[in-house]
Amino acid sequence: MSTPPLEPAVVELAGITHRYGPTVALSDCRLSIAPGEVHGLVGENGSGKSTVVKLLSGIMRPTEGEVRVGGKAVDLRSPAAAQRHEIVTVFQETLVSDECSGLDNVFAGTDGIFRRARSGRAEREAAERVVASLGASPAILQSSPHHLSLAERQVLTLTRALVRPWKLLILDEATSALDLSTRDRLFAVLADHRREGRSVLFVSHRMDELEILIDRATVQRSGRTVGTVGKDEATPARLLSMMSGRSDAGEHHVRAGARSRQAADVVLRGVDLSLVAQAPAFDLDVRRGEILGIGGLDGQGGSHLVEVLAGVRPTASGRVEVDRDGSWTRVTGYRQAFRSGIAYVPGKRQEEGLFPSMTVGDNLSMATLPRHARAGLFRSSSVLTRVREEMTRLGVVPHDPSYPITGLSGGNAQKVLVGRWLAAEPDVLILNDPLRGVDLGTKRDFYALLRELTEAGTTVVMLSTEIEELLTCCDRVAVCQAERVFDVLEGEDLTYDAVLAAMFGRHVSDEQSSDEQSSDHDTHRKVTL
Amino acid sequence: MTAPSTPETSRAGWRRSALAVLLVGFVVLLTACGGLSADEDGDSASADEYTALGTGKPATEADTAALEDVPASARDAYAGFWHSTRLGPNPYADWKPSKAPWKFCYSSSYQGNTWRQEGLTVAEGIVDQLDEQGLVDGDMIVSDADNNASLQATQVNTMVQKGCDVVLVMQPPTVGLCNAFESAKDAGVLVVVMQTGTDCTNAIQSDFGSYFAGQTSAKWLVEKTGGEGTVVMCDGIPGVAAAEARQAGATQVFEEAGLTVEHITGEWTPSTIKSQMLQYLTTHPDDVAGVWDGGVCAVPVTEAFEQAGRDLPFVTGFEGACAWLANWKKTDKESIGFTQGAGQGVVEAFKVALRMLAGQQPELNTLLYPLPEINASNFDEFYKPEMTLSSGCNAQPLDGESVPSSYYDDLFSGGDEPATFESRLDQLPVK
Amino acid sequence: MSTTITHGDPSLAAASPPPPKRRTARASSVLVYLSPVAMFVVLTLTTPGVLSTTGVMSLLVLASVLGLAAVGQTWAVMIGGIDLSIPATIGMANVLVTTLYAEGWGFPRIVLLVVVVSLAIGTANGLLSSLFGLHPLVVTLGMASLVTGSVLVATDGNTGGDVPGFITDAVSPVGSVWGIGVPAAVILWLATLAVVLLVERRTVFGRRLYALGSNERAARLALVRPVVVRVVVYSVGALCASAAGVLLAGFSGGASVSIGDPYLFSTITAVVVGGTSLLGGAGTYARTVAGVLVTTMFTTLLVGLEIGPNMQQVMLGVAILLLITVYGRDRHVAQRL
Amino acid sequence: MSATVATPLLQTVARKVPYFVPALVAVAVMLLLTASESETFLSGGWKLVLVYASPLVLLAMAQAPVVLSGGGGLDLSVGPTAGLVSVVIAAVLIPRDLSVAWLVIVVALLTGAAAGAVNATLVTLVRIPPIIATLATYLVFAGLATQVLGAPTGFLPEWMSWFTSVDGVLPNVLYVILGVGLVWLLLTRTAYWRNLLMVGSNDRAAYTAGVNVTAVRFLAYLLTGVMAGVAGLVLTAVLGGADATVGPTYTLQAIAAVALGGLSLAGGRGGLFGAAVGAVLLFLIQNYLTLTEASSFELQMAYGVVLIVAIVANGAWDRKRKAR
Repeated sequence: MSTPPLEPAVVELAGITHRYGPTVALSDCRLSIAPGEVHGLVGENGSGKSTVVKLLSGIMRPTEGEVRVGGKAVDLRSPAAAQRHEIVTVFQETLVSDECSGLDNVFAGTDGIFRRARSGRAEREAAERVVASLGASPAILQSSPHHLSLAERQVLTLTRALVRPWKLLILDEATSALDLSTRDRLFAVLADHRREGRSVLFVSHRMDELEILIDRATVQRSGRTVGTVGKDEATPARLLSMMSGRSDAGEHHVRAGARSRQAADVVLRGVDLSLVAQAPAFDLDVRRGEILGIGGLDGQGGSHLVEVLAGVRPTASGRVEVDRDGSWTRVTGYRQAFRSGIAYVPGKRQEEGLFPSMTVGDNLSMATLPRHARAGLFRSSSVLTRVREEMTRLGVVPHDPSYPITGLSGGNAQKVLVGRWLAAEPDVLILNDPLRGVDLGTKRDFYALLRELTEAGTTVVMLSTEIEELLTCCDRVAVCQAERVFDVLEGEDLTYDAVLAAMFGRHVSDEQSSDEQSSDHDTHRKVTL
Repeated sequence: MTAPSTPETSRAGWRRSALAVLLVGFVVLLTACGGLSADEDGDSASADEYTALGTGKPATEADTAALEDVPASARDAYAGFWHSTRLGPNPYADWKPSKAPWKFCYSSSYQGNTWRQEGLTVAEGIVDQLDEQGLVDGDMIVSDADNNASLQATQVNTMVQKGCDVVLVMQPPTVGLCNAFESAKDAGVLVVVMQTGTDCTNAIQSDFGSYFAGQTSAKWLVEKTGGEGTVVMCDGIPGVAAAEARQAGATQVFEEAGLTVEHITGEWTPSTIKSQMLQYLTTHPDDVAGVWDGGVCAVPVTEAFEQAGRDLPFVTGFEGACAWLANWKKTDKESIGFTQGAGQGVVEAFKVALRMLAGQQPELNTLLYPLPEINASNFDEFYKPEMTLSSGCNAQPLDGESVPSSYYDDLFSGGDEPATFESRLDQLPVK
Repeated sequence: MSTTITHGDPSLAAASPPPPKRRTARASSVLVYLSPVAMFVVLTLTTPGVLSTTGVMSLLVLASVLGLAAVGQTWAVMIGGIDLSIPATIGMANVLVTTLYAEGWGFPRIVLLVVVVSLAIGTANGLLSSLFGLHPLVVTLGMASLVTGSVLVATDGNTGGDVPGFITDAVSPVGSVWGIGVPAAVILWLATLAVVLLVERRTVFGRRLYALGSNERAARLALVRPVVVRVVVYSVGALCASAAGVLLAGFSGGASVSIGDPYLFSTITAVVVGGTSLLGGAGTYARTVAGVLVTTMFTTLLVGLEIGPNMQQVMLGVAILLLITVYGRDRHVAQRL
Repeated sequence: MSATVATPLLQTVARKVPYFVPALVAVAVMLLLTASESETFLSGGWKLVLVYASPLVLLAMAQAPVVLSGGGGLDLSVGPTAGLVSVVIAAVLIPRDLSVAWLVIVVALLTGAAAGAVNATLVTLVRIPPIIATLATYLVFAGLATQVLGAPTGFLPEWMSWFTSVDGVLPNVLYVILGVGLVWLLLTRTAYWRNLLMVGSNDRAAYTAGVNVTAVRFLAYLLTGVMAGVAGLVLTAVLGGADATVGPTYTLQAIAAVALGGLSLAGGRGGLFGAAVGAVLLFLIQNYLTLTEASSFELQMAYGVVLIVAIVANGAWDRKRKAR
């Protein structure tokens, strides 16, 4: 299926494998980028895209295999090294130093320790040219980034890449922080560069962008390279099916054991909710005993929504209310939410969840310890029994509370984290993408577990960026897009295509609506600037 | 467009240079350590009329010569002066004292303990008396530098600006204030340094004969121990001239007597002294013939011996603290010591200052005096029942002062009769 | 119900070995707890005199004072902070006890006052170091001079006074409690050790202490209140430091605001030698105790070998560097991306 | 954001105004107070004050680069380094009659650089947390200094008195301080300044941009060492001799001065000027309390209070500034 490039590749990944300890992030990855092409790199979350990017931008070195630039193997031991080989990268995270002017942020790293590569004027002119071509105001080069909008910050990092000499530009979800006009100007700029034989590796979730831009696309799935397809083949449907690994992506999809609940017995609700400043407001009901899936691409508001529901994040406007035996109590913060029976399982395990220096038992019992304590002194026996109970229920391996949490696989660590909150026996359990980068066995356990919980009357709200997951275990799915719930799907309408389409701001039903949406999508993007 | 020196190459570059600098650095550090052995060889740097400061070093010709010139009546007190001070002519030779009333100022390097407070109290008492005689202009300005040399220097300067005629400086650091003293002298202000030697030759120093005192107590210990066995010297703060001087005196005596000498570093701090002594005793099971006190040691050392369950050897005292007397009474073990309260020191400093204000010329820049001795014969006169093991006070000279005013007659010449005052040391609280 | 669950592939977890961090931790902890023994052997071999009841007891008395002073430093480090106000607190307690006792205050009253002041110091440290993420280094530094200054102002620098006899006995190596031939200071230390370890291992607070040091964001989400933990940590530290200060009064027979100064670096050293990483979240007071014993015997050894205080300092510095190279290295930037 | 609405004025001020201005204002106030206390202050008195403040000023400036370099950057060993330098001068060079100006200066700078290089290696290459690394070197340097120079000594070559002379229009030490400042100014004209700030405020951003983070930090510690060397030289001159026990007492003051000067201990914000201003402020406060004949006990209290208040204020000020 892959069409080999005619000229020798600008950059080539040959049989790259990369491991973090036990977990394999990338195995036998093959990717070759021809001069003057825009090469798409697509795949669901955790498919190894970001690993590829890190390898090419010199942040990591591969465990096996080699990176070739212009045909010869190179060692990209640092971002500086990558730039020496004229590979520049713009990341999704807008990496700027707030204490330096925009201009300094753009040119830092181009010069030696002391020697400046260019005069201040030369820098300003070069930078202003690029900034102007991206349609942003040159003022952003002078002011301190503290006060710039997300989009303006991203313009800085784009400029940083474009002012450097480059053969390959890597855009790692870089457009997700841009407003539409800037994005389009960027695409125009890239078009010119292509004519000069420069190439772009374009990593994006946004099908519309891919369609506009790419010549070829390489698809990654769970760490493996599925293949590379030419522009003609690279239709959304094709790519999606390659990403999901199913040929029937277009086909109507029904989930086993689906039950649509008529009972509008609402336990948690958001009223006139808007997640970030100026984002459109919406309402959302969570029904008692259901599993509500929250879908959407990274950075489209999904995680903001769950955080807001759990009281971890303040609402920009509107309110979240929980049903406390008949009366609506407003959720003001996560401590109060916890007292009202809402438990929140944070998303980023490492940053927000685990205590790396502590044991499995400690990690699991942290939130509920007081319940086993008299006068601050807990009865370790009763804590341990509870911990073991949860560990059995969740099937944590190894079944040893005194095991260091850092010794566990991602999946088991995640089980422990969930166990911490299950131990609190909440009415509503809110999970922030609990299954990201988790092995299949664990996933299966989870689906069953969640069912069990709902049987027992617990309500579950679960964020997932993997459509499969949402389909497999949710009663309803609210898809977030542009910082608001774009659509809530259930029953018949809850299909792979529907979810996928909604993620990209479309309704499967009518194609035209895509334009409407993208237009109001734009308006929203504009306001944030 | 990529420049010749990319970050990459420059990295290799800085690695190399970093290593180079590292090497050079270590070389320099090593030379520094080299100085360890080498700073013995003589200081030819000072060719002026003042002797060199030779802390912990043997006497030079210049030193012995200078000692010859000291009036015989005072020579004892000047023994081994080079350990703590520099001897030479009166730096204020062409200084014309102003007419009374005078403004007195008191610059202390630290006031945070009882000993220092006694000094200040006495000084204030004296100034009040002189005030009654109409010799004082305004209140005494007092400053305290909290052991910060440069701050004390500015404080001295401030006093000069505020029109002090006499600045009494309590235990300044050995170096660090000379510049301040110089500018004071230029401004016609008399600077008298009390209770410590100094490296500055532009101030008048009033101090007791540390070396001599060290010798005296050491001699007593040799006699008591019968000149054999091991004596432990409880040293003060390393590098502080006052401490080194008495230690030099004692060492000289012990070596002569052929005793084995071992050291602990007490740093004039009871808790340190006691832990050091305990650690010494635990590591040295064999008998100790005696302990020589370089300051503050007597009581904690005695406690250490008692608490380590060892029989108490002869332990000298030094500064004659009330606690030491109480300890002597309690253990009934004979000892020897001196009265060395800050008050006494201040009294002597005032005597010197007043003589110079009266136009008298000191023969030397440094005026040393012997300390009254406390021994078995006069113990009962010094001991008072109020004294306890934790008293902070000091024993005071029986006749109210370390030496009679006449002591200075040989050390000064010319001028008129100085103003007089009562030391009133006996009126200090005993607690 | 768990019967319905198909367990996650066990090979996965089994295949994943404990991470190196853990392994070194295990190895190091063995070393740490063996080192005092080894040190003692060395000490007895070089200076046989140590092998006597009083010999050991005097070592323990010295250790107990440092040990008490180091409680606060240990906990501060365990939550990723540091406490420079310990020496000042020691001086405060030391001076208050002696001066007030001389003024005829009853001992209980004095203790009450010291406790109150200590709590105030600890609370201030805790609150301030939670504010705008201020650096505990500067906060505690400021507190230190504030405390020392206040004490001097209050006493006019006349820091002398009386020491209650029983305190003097408490720190005497030949002292004994209830007929047991162990000085009260050592008993007090052991009691503190017991309580501190109990808190670390068996209390909700203890767990939260580790959680805060291990991962503040996660701790917040796990319902830990960082401010509360910090306040308690620094308060407990201040209390123990005060206890050390009181003992020092008996030990030195006198009083001085600066009596605590040596304990600034010696407490940090004890913590570091014990192998508690300054990165926070790990370690325990038990390790510090090992560190305290080692350093105490180390200095005793140097006194025995008549090595001067200067070279002692140098050797300590080098020792710290070697130990940290093993325990507490930072991550490279690339690992944080 | 609510802050923006509440006090837009204060915030705009906080944004516009350079970091060191609050400290500068405080200094101005202290100058007025001092002048009102001592009439001779403005007419020359200030020169001497500056001379005696200069070691602290230089050490605070020395502290700045490492603090700027971020990552918990801090050098506890600046004091002992300065002490070591003065000891090397007094105990190694002078006894050997190696007291030629250029040699002494070169050796002073080299010794400082060596000390700095040791810290740099420990922090950037071995990656020991700065506080511990420099605490250890604090002990080592201080120990070495006292070992090498037991008793204080006062013999100095004549030329060294140049540093303390106040006969000129300006006190000579000011030229030294300005000299260091000038060198730094030149440095800020090179790429290093931007590298340092990038690394200090966000080392991840700097690294991905291609800045050699390790090298930049290494140099920061080296610079600190060199400046500590200069401070050591001046310290020796101001003391009119060498005293191994004096140097270390400056360390904590220097850190306090840096905090007072408005530098963020988190790194990336500040500069040498602020550090110097902070040091001057610190010394003026002490000096003023002396003038008012407050006891050093009150001085210590005030010192503690000022320090805490200042850093809290800086913290709040900074938060305002950052608020979007």
